[in-house]
Amino acid sequence: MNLTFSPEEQAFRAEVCQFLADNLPEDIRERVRLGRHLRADDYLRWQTLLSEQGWLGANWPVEHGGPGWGPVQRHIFDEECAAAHAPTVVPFGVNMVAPVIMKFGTPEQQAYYLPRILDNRDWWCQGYSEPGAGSDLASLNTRAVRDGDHYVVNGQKTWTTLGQHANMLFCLVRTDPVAKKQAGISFLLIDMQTPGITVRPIVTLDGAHEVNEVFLDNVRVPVENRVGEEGQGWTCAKFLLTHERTGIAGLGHAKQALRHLKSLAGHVEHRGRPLLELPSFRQRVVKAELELMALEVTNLRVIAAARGGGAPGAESSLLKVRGSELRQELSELTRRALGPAAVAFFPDFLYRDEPLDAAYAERAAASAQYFNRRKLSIYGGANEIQKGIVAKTILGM
Amino acid sequence: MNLTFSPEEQAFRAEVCQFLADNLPEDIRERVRLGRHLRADDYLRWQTLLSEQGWLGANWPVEHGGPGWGPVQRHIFDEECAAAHAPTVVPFGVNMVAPVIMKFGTPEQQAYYLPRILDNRDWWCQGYSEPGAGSDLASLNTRAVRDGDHYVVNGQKTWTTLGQHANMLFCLVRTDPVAKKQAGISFLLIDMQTPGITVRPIVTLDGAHEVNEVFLDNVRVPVENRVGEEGQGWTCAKFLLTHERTGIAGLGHAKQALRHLKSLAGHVEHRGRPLLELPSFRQRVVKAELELMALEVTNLRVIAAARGGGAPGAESSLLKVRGSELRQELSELTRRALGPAAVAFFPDFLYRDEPLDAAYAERAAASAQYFNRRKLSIYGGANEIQKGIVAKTILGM
Amino acid sequence: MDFALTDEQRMLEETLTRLVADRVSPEQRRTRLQAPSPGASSLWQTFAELGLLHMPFSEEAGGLGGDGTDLMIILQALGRGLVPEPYLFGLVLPGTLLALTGDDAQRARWLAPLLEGEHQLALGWQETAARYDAQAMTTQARQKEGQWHLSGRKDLVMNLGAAAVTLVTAKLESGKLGLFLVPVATPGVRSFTYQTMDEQPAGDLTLENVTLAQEHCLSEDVESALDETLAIGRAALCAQAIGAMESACDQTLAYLKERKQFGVPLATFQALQHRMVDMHLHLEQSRSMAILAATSLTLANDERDYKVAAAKAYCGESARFIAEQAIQLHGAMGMTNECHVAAYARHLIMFDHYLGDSDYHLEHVSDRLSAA
Amino acid sequence: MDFALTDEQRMLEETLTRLVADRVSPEQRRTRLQAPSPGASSLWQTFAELGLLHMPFSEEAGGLGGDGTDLMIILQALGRGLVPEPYLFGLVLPGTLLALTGDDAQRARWLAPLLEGEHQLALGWQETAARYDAQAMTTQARQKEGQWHLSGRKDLVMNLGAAAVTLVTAKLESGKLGLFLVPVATPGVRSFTYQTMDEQPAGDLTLENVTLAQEHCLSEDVESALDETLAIGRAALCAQAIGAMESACDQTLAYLKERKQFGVPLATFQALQHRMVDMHLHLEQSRSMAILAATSLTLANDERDYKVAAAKAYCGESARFIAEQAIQLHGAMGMTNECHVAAYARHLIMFDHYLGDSDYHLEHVSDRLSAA
Repeated sequence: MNLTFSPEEQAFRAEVCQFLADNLPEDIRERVRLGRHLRADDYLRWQTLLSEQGWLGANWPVEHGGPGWGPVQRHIFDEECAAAHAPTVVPFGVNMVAPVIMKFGTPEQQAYYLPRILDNRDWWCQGYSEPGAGSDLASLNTRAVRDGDHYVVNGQKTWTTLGQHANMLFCLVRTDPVAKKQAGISFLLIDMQTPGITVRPIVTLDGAHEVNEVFLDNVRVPVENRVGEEGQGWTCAKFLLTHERTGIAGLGHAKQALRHLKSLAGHVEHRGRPLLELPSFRQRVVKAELELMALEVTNLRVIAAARGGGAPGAESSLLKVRGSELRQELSELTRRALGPAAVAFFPDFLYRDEPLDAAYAERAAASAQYFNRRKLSIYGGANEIQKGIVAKTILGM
Repeated sequence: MNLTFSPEEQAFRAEVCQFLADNLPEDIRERVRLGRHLRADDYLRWQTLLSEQGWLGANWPVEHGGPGWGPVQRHIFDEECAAAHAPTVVPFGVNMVAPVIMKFGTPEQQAYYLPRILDNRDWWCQGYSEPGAGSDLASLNTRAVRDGDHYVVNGQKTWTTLGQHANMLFCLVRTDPVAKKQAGISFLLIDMQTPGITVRPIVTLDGAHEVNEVFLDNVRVPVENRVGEEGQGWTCAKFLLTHERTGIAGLGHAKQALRHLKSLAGHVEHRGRPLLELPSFRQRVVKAELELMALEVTNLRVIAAARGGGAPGAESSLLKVRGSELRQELSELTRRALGPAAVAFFPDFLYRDEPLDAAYAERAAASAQYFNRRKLSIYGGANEIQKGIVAKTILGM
Repeated sequence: MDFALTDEQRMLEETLTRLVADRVSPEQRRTRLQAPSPGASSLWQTFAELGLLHMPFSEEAGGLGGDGTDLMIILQALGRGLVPEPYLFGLVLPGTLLALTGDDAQRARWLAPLLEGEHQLALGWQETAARYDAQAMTTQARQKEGQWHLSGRKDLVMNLGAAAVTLVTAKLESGKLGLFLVPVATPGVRSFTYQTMDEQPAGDLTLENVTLAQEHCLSEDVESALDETLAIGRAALCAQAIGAMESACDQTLAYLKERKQFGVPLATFQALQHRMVDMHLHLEQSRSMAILAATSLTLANDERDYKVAAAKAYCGESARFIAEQAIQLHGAMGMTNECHVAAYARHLIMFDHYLGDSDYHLEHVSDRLSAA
Repeated sequence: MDFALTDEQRMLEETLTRLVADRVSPEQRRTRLQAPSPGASSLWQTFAELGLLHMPFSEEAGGLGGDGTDLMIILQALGRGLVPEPYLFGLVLPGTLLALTGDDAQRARWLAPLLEGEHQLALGWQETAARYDAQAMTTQARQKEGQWHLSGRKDLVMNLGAAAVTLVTAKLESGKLGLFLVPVATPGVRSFTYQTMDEQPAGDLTLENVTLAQEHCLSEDVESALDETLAIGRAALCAQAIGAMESACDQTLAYLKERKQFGVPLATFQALQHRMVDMHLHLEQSRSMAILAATSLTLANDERDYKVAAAKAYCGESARFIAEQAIQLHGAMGMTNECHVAAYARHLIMFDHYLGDSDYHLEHVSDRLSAA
């Protein structure tokens, strides 16, 4: 066994660093560093640069325009992007609907949608969750009734991240109301301009508008926008949820957060000494450091298995649980490190374009991010659900 | 509100301290202090002294020979006994079967058994648990079949603490095999000399012989030894289990354990300084200190409610859960404080009468006690069961 | 040993509970926060009418002489409803310190109207660089020709925008800490106000060679009075947090009973039951610590400060546990502002940042850990 | 980056797993512990025949040159079966230190027979008063007229009773740490042997002006070699603990599936499922740390020691969690000696006390915490 990266992998890391240094726009980097929300245009500028470099479809196969990276390279790429304060690529197109279209879509769908994703012409959002069907996707209620060569869709989706910027929605709908729970579901691609679609913001407890409700009222969707067969939606959904989850631990983000925390606690003072020397605080930082070390090796183990062709199964639940706990703990320590200053809240600076004095700006995001990170143990299958998966599939309970 | 003890209560505390200083035999105090098992005779000597003082039936009413103490006095008494390294009174007679006999027994049973308990003529043990019926008492299998003026008892009891010294056994038996689970149970008092009773030791993971299995093979028990009506055993059992649980947090023991820990960690050295100054260790001691402060006030709250005549209900589950967790944590810290010395194990000193050099003797018990304390979260209704009780009875879940 | 409330205290609790229920429903609270009116609210006027503004002050200072238990009852009720009134930061803290340090004239000018609800105050005791240490101030006050000159800054001054005058601590040439009354409109004073993460008004105060007349000096050695004031404030904050924890637990329990997943109520899932029980255990243990703090205010200073620090540290950690679990058990709903529990979670998390966090107070306890 | 085992390593793992299953069933283990035979066991002879005793030593020292991964495979298998043979304390630790410090004659006399299974050794590096610090020794060695004179004591010397010779550290007049070979029968040497809480042989060694010939001195500055030896030992201990954690988890899971309460298997209770998952998560994260330690043995000393300390601290805490939960989930059964899991729990708890506990190693990491 050997845990060091090969010379090729190290060269790749250097290449990524160089690209980031040369290309990431300074204003975007600064917004990410300060924890401010990105504007739609910020995402587009960055994703266009990645697209031009051929790196946007990081996990796409070469034949569809991907760079042909393996999991180790994707891991390195994610890590360096987080370290450089690059924006996270909006995943709904490139990482979520694209693999589904590649796997289940018709050649026409592939030829039409995939290039539009890769050059950022379409901004996708997801219609999975519904009110009343949180981690229990199979009980969804949005109905699609066939009417000639269209489906007429009625229902409501929720937790639609960045839906306010999207022009395309992929959507699970019930096409057969009598079939057993998971059998009657189909997977539709919906143009957000279609009449009958309303997007309503949800403000989260950190004061942010990141997610939305999407109401569908007699929305007519061409039958050719269905991916896979009618009733095969659950297969698509499961594929999407289990596909490519080696990055689920959020390791790059955790590493960056720990670096930031150590730097912050190294110069914030407590009784004339760096806070990092206060034993009770230092102890928690050390524990986080150890947890990160362990999580990184675990992540590499899962990646190594994936590189060998094995799809990471329930192990990704492990990464999800421990990764989210670690990132939440880091957000907690960062907030605490700021002491009394953490209570001030500047939503207009964080979420809109208002300026703020530098001294305030540097610490403005900590508490909001602490609250925002609560979502990590809830979305994508709450940690309680993940534990149920491990109990069932790994432990056979 | 006011959390200080009244002058009367303080005077009572002084009286208890004086009694302990004057009467607790030094050799017994030393055995308790070093964590050695007491011999049967040690228990008897101490309980005889208490009996002569009129303090053995601490929670007995005056008419049966008790001192007429309220819950605050019992709390003070327990605390000072633990601080003085007095043995814990063997509870099965005086605190368990006696209240049942007082409540459900005939005048004849009361007249015969209660004095024998109060002057230590009888040593009682309990026959509640059975193999296969841990926290689920209602599923017990020991059968008692009526034969004239006797019951013939067959079955097996387990976890019978100090049963090796006992001459009397109180026992739940199934007298009606067809009645619903809890309905067919009766409560019998059994002389351990009766033919057909075999006591087999169980050695626990700390190497100790504290509990036993009791086999009952055609044991003939006079019908007059039944407490309460036939089939009323479950009522007796429930009464016994919920009676007088204000001491369940083991606060006196926890206080003594924390004192011992602080003293130990104050003179054990780590890199030339007291271990108590090692931040990671000190932090845990401080947390234990806080938990103990909180638990003490919670315990006083429950006692105050009991003093007002209210019986502590599910609140005692709270005391049980947090009290056992705290005592386990203290046993863990004590073991850790000893460092490498904690691995040495001297069962012949701890459990039998072999001597040991003082330097070894002082630290001999720590690891064994750590393992022994694991039982605190298991017996008397495992902590998981306690949480279920709170969920059901307090939270209505 | 006595945990019972007096008849008056029971009445106080009932009155307040009813008042909060009537006047601070989640909707009323939201409306009030979205359109803050200048000046005292009608609820504050009701507080004044009920004598609540007199309660926490000694009779000698014109108050009703309420003790730690009275204060606990009030703050707990306010915490339960997350009442958006600056009872603690605009009344109790600055008022107590003013009562402890002011002379008759100063009390008449500033304290009496406070108790009548005619104005509110603020206390500037913090500077960001000092974290939670009330002594390590860099704001300076120098006496020259019968006047005081102050320079420096005070951060996180709660209720700053609504205060007629702010009590400000500053280092004197003697090395001691002095206390000054700084009216809003004094030349050289700038204030930058904002809301806190838990929707309370606050602000930072910059003092550039601010000149104050002699009668604006409340004390030239305020350490002991400030310690006493902060101890009272910390005990009161713990009580407020207990109220908020109760509500967060209640709301979470109600949600678990109502909300179904996989066809059955969430409350039937054992793992969630046990989590809910853990929240309850944290609440009850914290309640004990809040009682300990409230009943320790009359003890000798060292013992008072030890127990109050222990309580604040303990409640700070419990508050976080309960807040995080309340969000988690509400699932995605708990992440939304629409869900009332979100506001409680924000307060319970921010609670730890007010008047010293659990690290700060644990250090206090740790430094004084007794051998026995 | 490569987590795959070589073909040889896979074979080693299979061989050992089969051997442990055949020869160290719970009953066989109990029998062996109840009647310890003097001299090497037949299992130890088998180890010798399989080359296992040669594996962890360099080819230059007469060994097979196994690396950290080989050592991990062996110790993990031994840990899984809780094999009562002193592979680590009687072979790896003293043998490695002997190989690093001994000259040809010393190796020929003491190391070669060790590798052949002809005798065993012990390493006395600890003194109770020094806790886990290998440097702060009070045992003294003084050179006089061509001979060495040792006085002091060594505590918790694992495998003391079975060792032909014990390697003992002592402070020299130079202030450096020296290393000496102390045969059992040397005048002035007294040993007091006992069993550890997890059923391993150990003892304390008292040295009263023990006179040793020059050739009994292995090193007059052993610090670096001792650090390397302890790093190897700690990585090996972690691997052994991983094996024991695996078994404890397996046994607990099997128990939950088999045992019924209220008419259904315990494994159907959600709270217990989640606890079992937590045990599994601890195990997998600890496995990662044990791998990290095993693959760090060839790194520069500082990095090696940092990662090994991190792994030992992490595994120590996980081992405790798993041991405690294994007992708890077994209910009262887990409290009894008859239940096999009790022996695993004892080892997993005592594991933390061997070669430095988690506090000790956390301090090492904490002192060296990097800024980035």
